[in-house]
Amino acid sequence: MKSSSPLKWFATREGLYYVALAVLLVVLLPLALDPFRLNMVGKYLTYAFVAIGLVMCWGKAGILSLGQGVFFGLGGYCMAMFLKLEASTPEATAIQSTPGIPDFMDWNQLTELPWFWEPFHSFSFTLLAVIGVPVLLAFVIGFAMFTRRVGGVYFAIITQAIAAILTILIIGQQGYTGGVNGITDLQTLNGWDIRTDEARTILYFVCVGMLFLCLFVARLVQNRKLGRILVAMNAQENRVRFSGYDVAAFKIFVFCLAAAFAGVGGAMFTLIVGFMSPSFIGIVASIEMVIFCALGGRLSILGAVYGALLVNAAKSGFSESFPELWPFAMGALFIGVVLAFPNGLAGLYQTYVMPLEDKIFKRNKGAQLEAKPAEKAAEPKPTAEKTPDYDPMIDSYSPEKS
Amino acid sequence: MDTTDQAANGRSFGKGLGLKKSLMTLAASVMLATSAQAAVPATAEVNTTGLAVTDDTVTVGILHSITGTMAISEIGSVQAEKLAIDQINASGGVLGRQIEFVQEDGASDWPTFAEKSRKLLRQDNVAAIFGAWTSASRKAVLPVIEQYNGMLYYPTFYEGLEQSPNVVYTGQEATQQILASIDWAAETKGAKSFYLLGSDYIWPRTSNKIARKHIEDKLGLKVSGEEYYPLGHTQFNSVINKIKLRKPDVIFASVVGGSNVAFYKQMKAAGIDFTDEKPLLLTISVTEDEIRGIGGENVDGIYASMKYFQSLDNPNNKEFVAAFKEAYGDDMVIGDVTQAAYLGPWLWKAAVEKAGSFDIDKIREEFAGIEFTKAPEGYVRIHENHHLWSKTRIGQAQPDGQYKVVYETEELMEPDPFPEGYQ
Amino acid sequence: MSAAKSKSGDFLLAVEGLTVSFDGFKAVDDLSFYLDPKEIRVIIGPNGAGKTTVLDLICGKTKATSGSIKFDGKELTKLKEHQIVHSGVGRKFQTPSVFEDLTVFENLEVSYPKGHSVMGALGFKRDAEVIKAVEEVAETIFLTEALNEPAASLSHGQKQWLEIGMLLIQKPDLLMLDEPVAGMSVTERKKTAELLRVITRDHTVLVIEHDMQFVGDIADRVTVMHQGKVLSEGSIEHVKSDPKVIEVYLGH
Amino acid sequence: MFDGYTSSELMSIFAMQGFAGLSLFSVFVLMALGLAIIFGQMGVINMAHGEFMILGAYTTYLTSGFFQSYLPSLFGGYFFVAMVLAFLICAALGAFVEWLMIRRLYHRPLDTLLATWGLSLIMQQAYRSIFGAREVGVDLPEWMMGAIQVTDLVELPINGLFVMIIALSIAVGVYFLMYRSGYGKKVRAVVQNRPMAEAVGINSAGIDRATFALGCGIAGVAGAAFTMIGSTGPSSGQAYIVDTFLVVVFGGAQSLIGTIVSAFGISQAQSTMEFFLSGSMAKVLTLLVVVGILMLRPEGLMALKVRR
Repeated sequence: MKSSSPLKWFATREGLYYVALAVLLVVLLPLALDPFRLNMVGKYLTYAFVAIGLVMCWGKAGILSLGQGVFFGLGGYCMAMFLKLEASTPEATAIQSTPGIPDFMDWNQLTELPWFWEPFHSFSFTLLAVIGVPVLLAFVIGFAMFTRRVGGVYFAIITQAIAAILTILIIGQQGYTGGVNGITDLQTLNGWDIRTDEARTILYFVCVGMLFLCLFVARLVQNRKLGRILVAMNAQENRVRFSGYDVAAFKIFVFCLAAAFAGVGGAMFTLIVGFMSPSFIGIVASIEMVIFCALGGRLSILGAVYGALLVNAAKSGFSESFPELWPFAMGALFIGVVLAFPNGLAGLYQTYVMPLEDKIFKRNKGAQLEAKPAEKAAEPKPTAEKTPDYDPMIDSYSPEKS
Repeated sequence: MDTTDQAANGRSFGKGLGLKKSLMTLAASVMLATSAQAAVPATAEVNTTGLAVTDDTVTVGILHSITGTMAISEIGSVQAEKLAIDQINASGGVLGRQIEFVQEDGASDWPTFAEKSRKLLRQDNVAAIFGAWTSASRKAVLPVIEQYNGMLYYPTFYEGLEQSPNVVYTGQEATQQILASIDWAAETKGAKSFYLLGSDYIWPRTSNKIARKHIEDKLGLKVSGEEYYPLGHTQFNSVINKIKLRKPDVIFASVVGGSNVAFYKQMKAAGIDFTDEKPLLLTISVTEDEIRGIGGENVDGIYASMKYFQSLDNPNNKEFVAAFKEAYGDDMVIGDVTQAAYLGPWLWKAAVEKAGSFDIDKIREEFAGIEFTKAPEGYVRIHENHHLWSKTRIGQAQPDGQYKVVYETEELMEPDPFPEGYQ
Repeated sequence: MSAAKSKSGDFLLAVEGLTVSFDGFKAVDDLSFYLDPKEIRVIIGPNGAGKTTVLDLICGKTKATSGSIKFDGKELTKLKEHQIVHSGVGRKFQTPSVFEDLTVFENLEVSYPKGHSVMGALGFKRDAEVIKAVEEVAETIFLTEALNEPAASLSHGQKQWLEIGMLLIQKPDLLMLDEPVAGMSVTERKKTAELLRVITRDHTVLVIEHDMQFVGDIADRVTVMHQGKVLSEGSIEHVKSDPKVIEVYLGH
Repeated sequence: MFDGYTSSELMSIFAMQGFAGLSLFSVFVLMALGLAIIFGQMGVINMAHGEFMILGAYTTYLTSGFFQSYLPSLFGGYFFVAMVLAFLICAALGAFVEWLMIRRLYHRPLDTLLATWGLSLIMQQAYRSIFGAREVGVDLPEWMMGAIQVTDLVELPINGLFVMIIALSIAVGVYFLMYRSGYGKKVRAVVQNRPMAEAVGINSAGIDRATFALGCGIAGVAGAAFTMIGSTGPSSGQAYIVDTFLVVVFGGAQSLIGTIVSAFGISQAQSTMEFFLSGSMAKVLTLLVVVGILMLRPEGLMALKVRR
């Protein structure tokens, strides 16, 4: 129904939630914050990409990956490799014994660019790789695991191990990767200096744009039958299987989707922060990404965005004022979000704020009432995200009937 | 200049310092009062680039990790930098201006370092930044510092391969630390074969690369093995066996962090007694700070190559150690990096006063040849390449966790961040 | 539908020498039986006889240790679950397993044999054809009124029917029902029996059931299982009078 | 790489290398046993396992301090006291944690995993606040230092042997507890059929708590043992995470034997590769192989084939 009449959709309750987020990110924050702070918000947003992926993958389909940092990192490194090559022109690196290759390669006695760096001279290839590389890895992992029915804790632990492996590899192979320092001193994107305030502000808006793109992709998936299958799979895997679905294929798909989102996020991260290093790939980084999703509400793609924003904002807030408290707060957050409010902010919003809204919405949207009984407290923002499933006015079913 | 000279300088400086704090501050205030009317140059002259300089204050930034995994290592540097600033203020400040500092937490997270350095330069307009510890954090702030033309005073001994017009490296670069120590091992200990062992990241790898070149090409000796273990690795039995197999004369170790503890404990347990020096263990990564965690009895007898040891026997150092302990408690230990961090503010002061201005560009002109005669390590001078001329010492670890200095280079070692023939 | 099996005039389902063992314990032991098209076959037997395991084996939930399952000429033991479903075998579980937080309509729609690939599911549109199919099935399973109810709000019996409906909409040639009337009220049982008769007009059905009276109502032939083996097979009267069966199952 | 060595030298080197593998094995066993018990019983991975180990290590540190200042005469034996204390303290904390969070999270293993991760963060920071960020040096009694000279080349580190003995005795103890004791029967009953176990009057909640406590207690002893060979700092526990989890998962759930076997396999693989390759690569290869095998055989080495 979105495609049929987009304007009508923006007037719906769900539409308004998206508009609200857009206003916050595109208008309020840029007005309220100086470039320095805005840039930090941009950085937080890059994590929101990962969180959205986790909502689809963990919240909906019940696949918990503790290795999302891997995909985030791969996306980021792809972008970083392109920028680094652009920064290491023969002129800029004249002092090196081998001009024209990244400085860290020179220090490690590499006399020519490794083969796998070559393609990253091309921007279009880089853009492809930013999504392609993470998705490819995700596919390999997913295929190996899901066709063999690996899930739950096993999957979590294995993805975590993969994060560990990749970190050790990158740090160890510093001649090819920049090692523990990562790929630093990135300056221009196709000749455009990304370090100026203007550039940073522009990049922020690009990031917001990409974010909404991912949001709508995620939303499309969740509102189609595909989304229903994912949720159904989580609850009744066998029933889905014996309704004739290849469960593994669906899991692989959603895992790859999450990887793709993470990859885009990583690339934006590199552009906004100006470098990439292994510390964003490892176990700790990866598991922190899960909390962004959990806090926002593991079933709510919009919640994920707020989750990522809040946790990171809190993190830098704490580390500025009382650093030693931050780990306690973070730990409490993990425990609380699991024990006290498993559906995160979205859940709280749905229980406490939603009823107020209902009063407002009653008048103009009678359909909502019809939908109400269908909602259970378990579902965050049901009106926002589930209504299309339940609301006969929206699907083409009841019209046929009448 | 020769050592007696140094000592003399040391003493003359020392008098002011040796006094009780109260007296010092009193003295300082007097000096201020007087200088306030007389010799204080107008702010407009000394600050043409909009730095945070007023008629009686100048603001600098301190940027280290107070939280996270690196906090343990960086805290010493923060203390040293603050101590230096206090002392400078007590002795009249810089160009008659008291130093105020903004401290930011890098939180052991490199992007945070970059952000905070940007904040310090853009919002606080600090006249200098004392900070960064790991190579990763330095690499992260470097583009920012260069973009906004700030000046970073970086305390850690590091791998070299860098020479930024916006950084002063107050620690040693790899060659200074390594070459002398290997020569020493070869000459005085008659070492013929070396086993290179390190944690797996850029500093150990680069250091060992330089070491290998020196051992094989310059000295014509043998490298009997080279090994790297992931950061945080805790099982070293296999490499210990390899060492026993290859029987090197020297184990040249650059293991860091928690791995250190495991490594030395397991070496000791494997029946290797460092005191009888078969093999001799020479490290470039274990300062007095680390020994605290490892336990003195576990490193008894190892040799370390640094430019500074807390036990250095010269008046500058005695006063420095006394002041440091007075400020932060008697159980404090002072490692190489802590001392290097202490040099930062003093070198900056010297440069500013020589340039007669806080402007970064003017200071940069003057760096070459700036000297600091009351450095705890004795005497340092800034080289054209923004690194320090400094002596290299070999210390032997004692059970009490201190080093006994057994050797120091005759001359100051020339810093050479891009050593010819070592890359 | 039935075009498929008319070419192979003989059995729709041929199970031969089927064996599966869990850590040495043989849950199904060299089992063989054959189903004619349109037949209603009931499997009875004491608990632990391996009845459910047989269904698991046929629908691929459990992989056989040895033996073969031929479904109108096609070997099932090598196929994945969803492939088996696509080849026309539907299976209902003992405890009703429906998608609680989807509506009845959506439960049926999800089972509708279209858009089962990932991309298909992404592109799936709810068109008139789907709606028609859903409404027909809803009719058959007495749930027309409940179409927009979430499955969670259905009674136990209704859920059982819904699950049967989810099989029907796949238009399978063989339905396998595991104790369809377990825990149902008397009236519900009657309705279910009637439902099964409707179904069997154009399906073959394999049922596991304990309720002998219900079995009597529906069964063409009965297979009695005991310790993974076939104990007796034939008409309801035949097995009832079989001493072995009385011995181990019906009791005196 | 072996040219220029006499066969006797090589023999002794291989002997010592074998020993190195064995001590790594015993380390893995110590790390993994506690986790395996919890994982087998409740199907949850306790992300704070490493922190419980470090708690044991700190206990040892405090005990040694206490003996040095008050009972220097008995210092030689403090370690055994320390291990007991470590077990008790960690077990107590474990029981408390189980009561506080774990018991509310059965059937939600993934959530338990997140909650325990939160716990690990809190514990780490607590250590940092109490003991400071720097690693603490734990003094060992003299008799634990040094090595036994077998031949002039073959020396066996005493503390290595000691760790081995501890690992062995704990493994045996756990085996008897799990397979020879009434408690063990109950545990397995609950694992296999919770409702039935409850029906026959087993207090399954109590069993869970006891099991979780036991697992944490063993972690504590492991931590105590590791003060002899490893570092004791607020974040030292993190170093063990991946290894430990992989050992357990690789061994297969609900199979202590499996855990032992996988610990043996991984340790041997790692120490052998470490001997022929550089440390980092050995580590990476080991992990890759384990993950690879897990992908081919997800149920782990020793999992039973059951009707699912």
